[in-house]
Amino acid sequence: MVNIWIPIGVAIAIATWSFLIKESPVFRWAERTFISAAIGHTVVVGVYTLRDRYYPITAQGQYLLIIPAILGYLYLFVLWRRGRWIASYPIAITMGVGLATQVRGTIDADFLGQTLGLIREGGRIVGTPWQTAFTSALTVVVTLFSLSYFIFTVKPTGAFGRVYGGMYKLGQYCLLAALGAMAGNYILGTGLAVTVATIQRIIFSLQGLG
Amino acid sequence: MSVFLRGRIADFLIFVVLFVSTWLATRLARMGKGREIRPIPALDAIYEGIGRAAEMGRPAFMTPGAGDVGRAPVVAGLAILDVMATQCAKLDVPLLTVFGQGALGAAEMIVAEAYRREGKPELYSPGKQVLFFSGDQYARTAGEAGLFQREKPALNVFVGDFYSEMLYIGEAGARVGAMQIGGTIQQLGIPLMAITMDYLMIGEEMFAVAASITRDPVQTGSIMAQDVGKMILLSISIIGVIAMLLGSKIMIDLLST
Amino acid sequence: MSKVLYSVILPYAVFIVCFVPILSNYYFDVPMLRSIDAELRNWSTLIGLTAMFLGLANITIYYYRETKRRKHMEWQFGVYSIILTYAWIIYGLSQGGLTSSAYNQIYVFVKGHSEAAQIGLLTFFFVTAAFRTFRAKNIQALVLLTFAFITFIGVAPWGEQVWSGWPAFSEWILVGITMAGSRAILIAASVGLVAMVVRIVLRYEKGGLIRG
Amino acid sequence: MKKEEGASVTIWSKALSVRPEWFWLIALILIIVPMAVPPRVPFKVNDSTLRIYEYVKKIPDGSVIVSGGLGQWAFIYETSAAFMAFLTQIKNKNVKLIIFPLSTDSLMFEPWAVSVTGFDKVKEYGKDWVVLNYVPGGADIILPAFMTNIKGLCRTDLYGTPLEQIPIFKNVNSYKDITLWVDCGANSIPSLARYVAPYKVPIIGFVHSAYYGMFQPYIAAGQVYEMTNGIRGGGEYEKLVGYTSWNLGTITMDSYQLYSIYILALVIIANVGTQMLKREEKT
Repeated sequence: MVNIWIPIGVAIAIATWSFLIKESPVFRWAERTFISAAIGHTVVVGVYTLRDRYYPITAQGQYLLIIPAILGYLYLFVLWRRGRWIASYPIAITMGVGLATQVRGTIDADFLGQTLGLIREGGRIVGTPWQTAFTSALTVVVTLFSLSYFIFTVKPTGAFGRVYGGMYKLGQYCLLAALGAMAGNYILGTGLAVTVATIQRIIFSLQGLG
Repeated sequence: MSVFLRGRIADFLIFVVLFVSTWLATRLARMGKGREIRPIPALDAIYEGIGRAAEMGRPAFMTPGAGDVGRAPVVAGLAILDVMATQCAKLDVPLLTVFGQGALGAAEMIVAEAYRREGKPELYSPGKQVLFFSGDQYARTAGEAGLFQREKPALNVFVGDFYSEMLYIGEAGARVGAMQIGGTIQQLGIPLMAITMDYLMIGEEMFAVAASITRDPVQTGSIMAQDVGKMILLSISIIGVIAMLLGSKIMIDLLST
Repeated sequence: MSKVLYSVILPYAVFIVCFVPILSNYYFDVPMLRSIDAELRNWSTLIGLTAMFLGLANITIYYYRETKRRKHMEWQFGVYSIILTYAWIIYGLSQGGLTSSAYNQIYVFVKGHSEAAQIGLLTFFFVTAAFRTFRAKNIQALVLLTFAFITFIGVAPWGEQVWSGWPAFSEWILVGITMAGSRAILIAASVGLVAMVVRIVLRYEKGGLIRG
Repeated sequence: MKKEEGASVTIWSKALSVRPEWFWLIALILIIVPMAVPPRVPFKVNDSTLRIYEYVKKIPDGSVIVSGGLGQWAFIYETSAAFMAFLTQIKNKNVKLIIFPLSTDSLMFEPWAVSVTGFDKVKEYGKDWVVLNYVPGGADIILPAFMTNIKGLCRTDLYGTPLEQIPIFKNVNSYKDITLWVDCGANSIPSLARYVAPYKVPIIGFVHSAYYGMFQPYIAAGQVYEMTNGIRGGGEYEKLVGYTSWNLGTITMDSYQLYSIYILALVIIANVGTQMLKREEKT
């Protein structure tokens, strides 16, 4: 049985890559198909998830859940000029919950977790083979210099200021080195493999392998 | 002591210290004792870019990625959007923004309010300035790339959550010759921003720009709080590393309480 | 006055009512906080999910505006997009969503393949990005270029033939310098994030919604 | 003399302002050529890939392998190379394969991988391998349920046949009957480590190169047996099993060879051009 969706998938892939030549109605077709599919999928999955999540209202009598149900729809008031402020309430809840979750998470994982990691790294400087010791020392120094790049209020005057100025410059170089290394390493990961896979998928489809 | 959950005391103390230092720094700034900050090129570039867009008669574009308003980077993006919308309304520059579903409502409110404040509410309408190209990472990216080609923005601002798609949007923007400003805290996004953006806000610089974007001295002065936080952190780390070198794990034990 | 109360002060109160219990639940061992935390987080998820209807309304308005443009190849795409979006939703709901294999097949072949093709474009964009950015105009650009170079060749098979130690060297840079740099970025960003949220809580932040 | 200098200015400034479309076209050619004429460049096989190969080789007869992962279709491509090499390796062994998808994309991807490698031509559906239907609810909820009671969670396979009628499930009920868990997905290792590892089921992961470093702690903690490093790991695995019909890893490594030289050349041209232009501007 020939699957009609396989040639459509191939056509979409080729139309998408036509963007490399020029933005044309062909690319636009691929773009719009993708966006419509993504939105459609979000709504389909969302409706089923909402159904399951609101199920306890009638089944177990959890009437408190009616509140978020109403609040969620208040978002639509944004579209009405005079009632726009009503949408502040769902926004306030999302912000309150989201930001609180993020603050507690970031203090624990990034602030404390990474600081602890830095201190442990420092502990590896003594009592280890010289290669490990050197790497650890370098890591600690680079981290401290990079951190000094993020200090905003020190003026580059006076003795302290000049020391800071030097640290700031070095910190900038350290950050750029780190970013450069990341960028160089990154591209093989996702990019090229998917590019080759897409080409190969087109070839396979033409050969009828699926 | 039993009130605290295990291993959360240090967490709580750090939050309290950051809270108090932010409060104090803002107090000082209000009393006119705030400190100046070092110039951040990306901040002035935003104003400059909108001016350039007005001269060229091309739109300005802004997006914070697909996150909802509960994400702090998106909130930083919204603060920048507020200023951008005001400037765009003032200079009659068409504004285009793309948001995820969870931030759409907030963005519409901010843009509408900015146009109303500038006395041009008739220029705003829902779905005109604030667009939604689905929450999907690459569907949104494709929509933005197509939009760049059709509308040819003169300024692209990306402040928020960005991952591997940054290379795609960045190149699509460079292709139409837009001035590009980017800022994110995501580890996958920053290196790609470094190679595609004209002006880069690395990590915390994004929050500093969001705080000082209004160029209000009180706001700018409160950035000192962030520096106090980092100074504390630097001292903790240096003491910790020195203690470790001397063979004591005291800092690790303290931070793990 | 009442407008300010309803549109500014009450939303701020709602924000604080959500913010404080969720934050304190993480630090304090109070059973009531735990149930409030779970309930509020559930609410927030539900509200976020419901926001998709606003997204749908927004994009419908956008497409509708596009259909009114009488330019060549403009209104056709507006009509196409509206029809495809709603047809997709109706089809998906009638098939029963994710548990239906017919729906899954369409989803993968249309959305999955579009996504793969879009990600595939990254390879090409890297070429022009490298050509444009990796120019040693100043020392900063030179540093960026040098390190990008080392790790870029570290993965290539010919790198290890030029010098057998290359993969190990690039790995060392990734483990040492990159890790240190991203650690600094993470630590600093966490401070900035908390400071910004505190400013919002204290109503010092000018931009955004919970304004001072 | 002066005329020549003028000519060099135009050459370099022209070279630096070539339309990007040309660069992309050359890149496309350089990617496609090695696909048509594979040079099979030699590269070293990493220890972790070798360990996975040896482990799978020693799997006893009659073992039950579960393949479960989550991720989006496009991102699974990168790990598919190693997964298909794995399928090729177990094709001629007496083992049973249960595909338990944790996302809708892997529900469609893994059966496709099975058909591409020819696994389904050697093995009999229902007796040697089976595809379970997707169960919504997220990995946090369905993985623990799967480990304790497979038939209770998944009522039917992908095609709607009840599990009681499928021969493979006569002796397979819970984690006790699973010999190995294989993950072909983008980011499933954390949930697998949380819910599968406690039952002492060894896990082999085929992960993205971006996550390879990030997930190392799971190996150190003994929760995951070993992982392959993205597409390069896939290429190494393919080399070990003697190439598959998909062969994505090897082909990508070949393409990368030319592609990286191309980028190198471009960067050199860009830098020389910038310097030359600078010099011309000074004079």
